[in-house]
Amino acid sequence: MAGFDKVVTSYAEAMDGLKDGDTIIAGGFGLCGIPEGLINEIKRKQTKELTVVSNNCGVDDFGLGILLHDRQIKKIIASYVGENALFEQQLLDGIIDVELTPQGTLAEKMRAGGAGIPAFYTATGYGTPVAEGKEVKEFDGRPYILEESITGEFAIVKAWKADRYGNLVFRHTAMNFNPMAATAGKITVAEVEEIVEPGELEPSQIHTPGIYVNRVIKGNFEKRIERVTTRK
Amino acid sequence: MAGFDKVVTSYAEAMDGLKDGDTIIAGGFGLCGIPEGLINEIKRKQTKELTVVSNNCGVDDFGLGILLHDRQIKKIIASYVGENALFEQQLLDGIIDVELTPQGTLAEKMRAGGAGIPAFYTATGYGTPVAEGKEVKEFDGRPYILEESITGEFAIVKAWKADRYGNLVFRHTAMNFNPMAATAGKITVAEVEEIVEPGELEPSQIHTPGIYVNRVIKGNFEKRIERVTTRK
Amino acid sequence: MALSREQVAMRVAQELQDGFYVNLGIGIPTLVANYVPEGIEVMLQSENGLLGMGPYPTEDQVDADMINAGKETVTAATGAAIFNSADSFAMIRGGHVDLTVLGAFEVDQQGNIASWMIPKKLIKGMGGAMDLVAGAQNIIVTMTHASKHGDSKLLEACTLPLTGVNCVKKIVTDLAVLEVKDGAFHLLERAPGVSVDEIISKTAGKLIVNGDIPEMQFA
Amino acid sequence: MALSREQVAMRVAQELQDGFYVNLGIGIPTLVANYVPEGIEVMLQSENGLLGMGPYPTEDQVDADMINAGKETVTAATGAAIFNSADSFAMIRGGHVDLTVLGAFEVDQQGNIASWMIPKKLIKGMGGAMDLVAGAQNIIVTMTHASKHGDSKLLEACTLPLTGVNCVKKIVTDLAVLEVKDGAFHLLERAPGVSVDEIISKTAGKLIVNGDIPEMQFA
Repeated sequence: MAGFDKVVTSYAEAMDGLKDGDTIIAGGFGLCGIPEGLINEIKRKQTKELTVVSNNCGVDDFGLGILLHDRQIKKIIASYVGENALFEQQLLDGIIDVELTPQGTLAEKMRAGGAGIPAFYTATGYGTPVAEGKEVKEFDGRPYILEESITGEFAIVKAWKADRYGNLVFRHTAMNFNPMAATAGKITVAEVEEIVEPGELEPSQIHTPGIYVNRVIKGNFEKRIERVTTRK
Repeated sequence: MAGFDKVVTSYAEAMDGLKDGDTIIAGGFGLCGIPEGLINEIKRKQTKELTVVSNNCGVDDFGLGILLHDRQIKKIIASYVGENALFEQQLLDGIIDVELTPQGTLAEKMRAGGAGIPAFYTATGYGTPVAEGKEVKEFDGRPYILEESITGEFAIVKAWKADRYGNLVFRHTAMNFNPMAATAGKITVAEVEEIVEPGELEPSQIHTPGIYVNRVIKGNFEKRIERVTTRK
Repeated sequence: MALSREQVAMRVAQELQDGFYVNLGIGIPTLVANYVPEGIEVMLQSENGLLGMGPYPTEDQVDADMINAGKETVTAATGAAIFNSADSFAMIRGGHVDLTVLGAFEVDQQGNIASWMIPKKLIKGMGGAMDLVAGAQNIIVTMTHASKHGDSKLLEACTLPLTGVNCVKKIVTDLAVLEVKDGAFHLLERAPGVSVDEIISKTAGKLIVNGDIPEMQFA
Repeated sequence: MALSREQVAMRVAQELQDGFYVNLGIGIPTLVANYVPEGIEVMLQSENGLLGMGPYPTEDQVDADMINAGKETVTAATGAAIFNSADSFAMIRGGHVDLTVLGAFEVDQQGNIASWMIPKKLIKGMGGAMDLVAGAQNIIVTMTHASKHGDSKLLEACTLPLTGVNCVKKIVTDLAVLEVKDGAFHLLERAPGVSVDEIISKTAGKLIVNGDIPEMQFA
């Protein structure tokens, strides 16, 4: 009887079933709150032709950027990809396709995907290149564009604590896109800093209920910082 | 300098500015998690022609139901109004207008109202009376209906704890519609069990950030229970 | 003989699978929780915002802030999560709940369901029922096969205002278990001692009876 | 003389009001936080999911899980709230942020703004800028009045791909403060020692100069 125990002990198991051509929704903002070990496992597996949905694409040697070296990514849906020279090169060379999406629209598309809302209207991007080809409708005299939701075969997220049932709690601003990403995968895998027993997390303080999470793995994190900025 | 101190000390101040014809978005599910004192104040003020948006309309002598006696409510948008004989009578007499809305659609309409999303598609209600007059669109071969968001002049919510900045934490299932209602009011008033100092609430465990809350008042709650059901 | 309410709940409980997230409606569906088969774990979702609903509280445990979608006092099971109603219906609408069990006034052979309104008689509202039938992966309806007056509730087309369309997959009545597919009711099992003829006579919609129909088994 | 970056920030800071929730973009807008007038409290929103952004951390306080929208390490102010990015942009899109200050490549007399893309040169992405300009109650753009080559950045119509339309209300450049309304730039103030003629010569779009234009005041 497996019941609701979502814990797996190997990265191979965590990413089992991922195949060429899949769409992966990834949590994280820049290098903050990213599922480092799951990304490494995707590189190890050499899965190709991936569509990646993530706010950013890491840097050249860390985060999702490491999937660029072997041309594993076919397309990325992101809001900002400016930290990655290799990415820019592959874009210019036509190896990779990018769908630039406003950050708030991207977050909402993931949430909508998980929430069974196929599309929503937003003023964001109206009158800009983002609106091209999209339906426009006025509400109260203001024009809005129709944005469709996003789901994927896999979602990979990074959390602080998980219990065995897959309930997740995020730490500080490492929360970012992770809760929405977690809802939008057919299979959602959470890489976490600590696994606790059911009952240890206060029910009303859980950020992601376990119903969204299929697998939980305890990871080791480098937690690289992009811009260490300090005061005296 | 008022800064961000949202605390008010009288109910009159808490509901100041409410006027005939306003729309009020109210948190609560049944009698659970309702802003009892704010509702009493609306009765005291005798504000009329109100549109009330709430999952339920209380019972005859408690919760929003007390606004029926003096015919203060012109219209209610709710998912379930079956606990209230006076309500049914006023409905049959044509004194009150009701827009029955599926519970999940209602919650999402409030959230959308607060989130600047004027409308969204949902499969809920397709093919039923709820869909009458609404736009239908297919996504992936399935038909969905377009539902518009809801906002109001006032939102009234009940929280467990608030700090002076208006950050709110809800207790157990008394959370229900309160967080969404809080986002959808031009003026949002929170009636709470306890007021704490800023910094006492853990930032990532705040359910409603203070940006949504204009006024906070400490209330005294009867917390009536509709159906006490126990085991031995 | 027609099943009791408890027996209907017992039969529905046989449909539960280990690891299922389940939403149980008011009435007979609520009783299903009492008959979860041994060796199986399910987690109950209550649409007001609770995943992992526990048993009713003892008198000492009663808490006004801890209720279920039926507005009854409940407890949270170990490992429960509590969230707001928008998040709760995101879960439901997004298809994350594996099974919904709910009652109905009528079901028809297209899988349409009417469960919330009887014009001029009962206008209480749909609550979360429309969201649940639009969102759940799998829907089982429990009801009596026919009304007290003997009128079938399994129709060619529902006569009452609908709750949802093309959504009911399975029906467990006091007389039978039926599957709904391809525009017809398919008889799967009959209640102990109930004849196929009785079921045929009480089913107004198109009914497919294929081969021998076994009796329901209760452990 | 043209203002320094710090002086532009100081002038923008004069627009802050007590109790304002403010989102500050990268670059000069970030500096505005250093010049909040005395007796006024504002709360800074960082769109990755932080309301109540504090100062940069000391070396001991640096935490990889605590960053701002510019991916810099930061701290949370007392009374801060942290939330996910969907909730953060709900706040922005829903118009709950009182003021957004951001940089731009170009602004035009219709209040359109181009700030995220230079075709074939710079294609990094718009990040949260499109959401911010669509959602904030009030938008102030900071930029140099003209490029290094002397080309005006205040145009009749933007030439670069837009970030948003009809949204910019006020502009603070190194030379002037201008309001955007009724299809024109309205000159409100000039930098100390900068002549109205210089501003006219460096403004390509329609510029309204009404009466005497005062110099900016710095305390």
